[in-house]
Amino acid sequence: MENIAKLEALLFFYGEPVDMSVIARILGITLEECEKEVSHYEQILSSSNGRGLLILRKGNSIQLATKPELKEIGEAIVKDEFRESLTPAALETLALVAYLSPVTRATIDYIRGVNSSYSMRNLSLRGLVERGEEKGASFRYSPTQEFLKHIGVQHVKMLPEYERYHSLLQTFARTMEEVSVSEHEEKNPETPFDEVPKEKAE
Amino acid sequence: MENIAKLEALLFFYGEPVDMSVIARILGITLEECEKEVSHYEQILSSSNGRGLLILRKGNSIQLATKPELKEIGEAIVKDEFRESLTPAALETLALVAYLSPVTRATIDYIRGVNSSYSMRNLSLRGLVERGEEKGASFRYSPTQEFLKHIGVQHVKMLPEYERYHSLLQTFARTMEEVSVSEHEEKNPETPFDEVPKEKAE
Amino acid sequence: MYELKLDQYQGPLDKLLELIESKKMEIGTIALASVTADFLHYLEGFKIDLGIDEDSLSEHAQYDAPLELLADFLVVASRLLLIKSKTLLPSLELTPDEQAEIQDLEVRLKLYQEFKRTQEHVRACWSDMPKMYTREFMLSAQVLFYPPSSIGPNELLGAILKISGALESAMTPKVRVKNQILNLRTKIEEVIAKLTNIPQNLRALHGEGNRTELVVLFLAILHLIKQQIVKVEQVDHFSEIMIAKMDALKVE
Repeated sequence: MENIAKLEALLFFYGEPVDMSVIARILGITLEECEKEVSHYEQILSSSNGRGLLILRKGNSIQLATKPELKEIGEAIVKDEFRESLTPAALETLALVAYLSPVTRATIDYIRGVNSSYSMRNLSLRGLVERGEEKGASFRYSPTQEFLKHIGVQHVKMLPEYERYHSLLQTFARTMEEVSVSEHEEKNPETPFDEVPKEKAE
Repeated sequence: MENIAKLEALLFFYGEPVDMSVIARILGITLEECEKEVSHYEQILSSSNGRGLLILRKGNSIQLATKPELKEIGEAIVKDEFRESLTPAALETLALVAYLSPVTRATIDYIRGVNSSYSMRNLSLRGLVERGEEKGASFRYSPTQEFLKHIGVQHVKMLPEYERYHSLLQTFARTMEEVSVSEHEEKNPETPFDEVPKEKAE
Repeated sequence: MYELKLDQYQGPLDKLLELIESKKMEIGTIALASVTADFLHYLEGFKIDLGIDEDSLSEHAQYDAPLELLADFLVVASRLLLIKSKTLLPSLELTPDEQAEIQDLEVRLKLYQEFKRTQEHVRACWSDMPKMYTREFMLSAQVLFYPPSSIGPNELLGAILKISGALESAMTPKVRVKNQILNLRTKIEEVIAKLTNIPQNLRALHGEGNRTELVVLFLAILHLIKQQIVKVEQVDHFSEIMIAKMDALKVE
């Protein structure tokens, strides 16, 4: 059996997102070989109209999912159980988490100008955002695979104008420092700029 | 998208054996066309060393499964997943199930503030918790006898400071039920299709 | 239920942006000054809109979150008030802190305006039903007994203690709202004190209408503070909520 068959079996069996290093270990290959194998598999899946699956990516984890073009197949099976509608506050918070992840609640609060604890908790309960690593005393939030499944993209980076918005906050943070508002803001727990999200965390 | 892609997506997601007539209905084709499509797919899967899956037939039902030659992949991942001690998220979930049992996943989610479906499924597969009676649309979970025996406790009531924390957490859970989070929590999360994401990253 | 209700409301920046955009103005001091009255007018409607009624304040769920939201609005309102005062009274001296606050509001509003586009993007992609479906975790695995290596009753209790601790701290009374309201009151007192200390400058006002407007703004805020904001204290989650009106303002 080829490695690609093993990869397929593994992803199918596991179901949940699985870390690339775990895949490499189980298949007995190096991380580089693994990444190559995954890219190859991804390529096969996406290039063929005869395949119904694709690879969802989040950070170093991957997961198999059905293609968004086939959403009516899933809908025919699940009916309304997975329905998730968004209120304006939930949408606002979720959009910021998606574009800025990993991001602290303080940053979200700062941009929205309101306390987002309820919205964040609600999204977290619904499995649309999740808490990741701790940054100092606060957690950093990211969108989940469930979010990707609802919007039908394989990776948050494929959201429209992702790069622009992802880097926008840092530009603003620098501007803020230049106008030296930071001194004033330091007393204020709302200020998020000591913890601007970094690309490398993705 | 070709019918074969739809078939693949359906079988992948459905999980359980599914009757040929159901497949035909969802794909919007006749039973004969469906049988032809399935045979074709079956042929593709079994003839290639690059595919890790096969079709299992039982009467008129079919199911997608990993190839028997790749059995060790499944075993390796099970070992990998369960060899480790519990993640903080899983331990938290297990402790809440123990101190609140029998308890619904919605209550656990609410207390933890995150979606616990992945942790709960993990604990179930490890034989540490089990589903009991239904409460409304959702199941109630308890620790397994085997687990209690393993930690040397005959009954949950013999857990340290059981009374105190059992009532404290119950009071909290009840307060929240009154505030009534959202109708979202009431939907049945326990179908075979349940795969609301997890707080794995924690 | 209040939580669901809260979700339907616009935040202060969102409201402010809407007001400015409805006047087709660019974000800046002039625009902010020109929408101050509208913003405060919107704020005045809060009590009715959110159903905060002193008779129902004993119902925890009825007022808690809206009060939080109101506090966020008041922060913005206090800054607008500064901007408006400065526009009407150019000779009014602002402290460096106050200058910074005004600048901060502008910058944040611009930031908010930028990021509002992300909502449109996500809304455009979003579908209530998922577009993709995945398999359940280890759907075909057999349930066996795999106990974790080291676990006992004490580990379970340890986890429970951690959760209980987190719950307790999540329920400690929120002093933030109270502080913000007190800060705002101080700010208004300061501005009014400045006005009365420099009576000669009042004549420098551009016109009667403007002066009236300024007075109306202060009155609106004072009214809001006296009539609608109450001091809220709660010792812990399950105790009774103590409510007391704030002391009458010394100014006026």
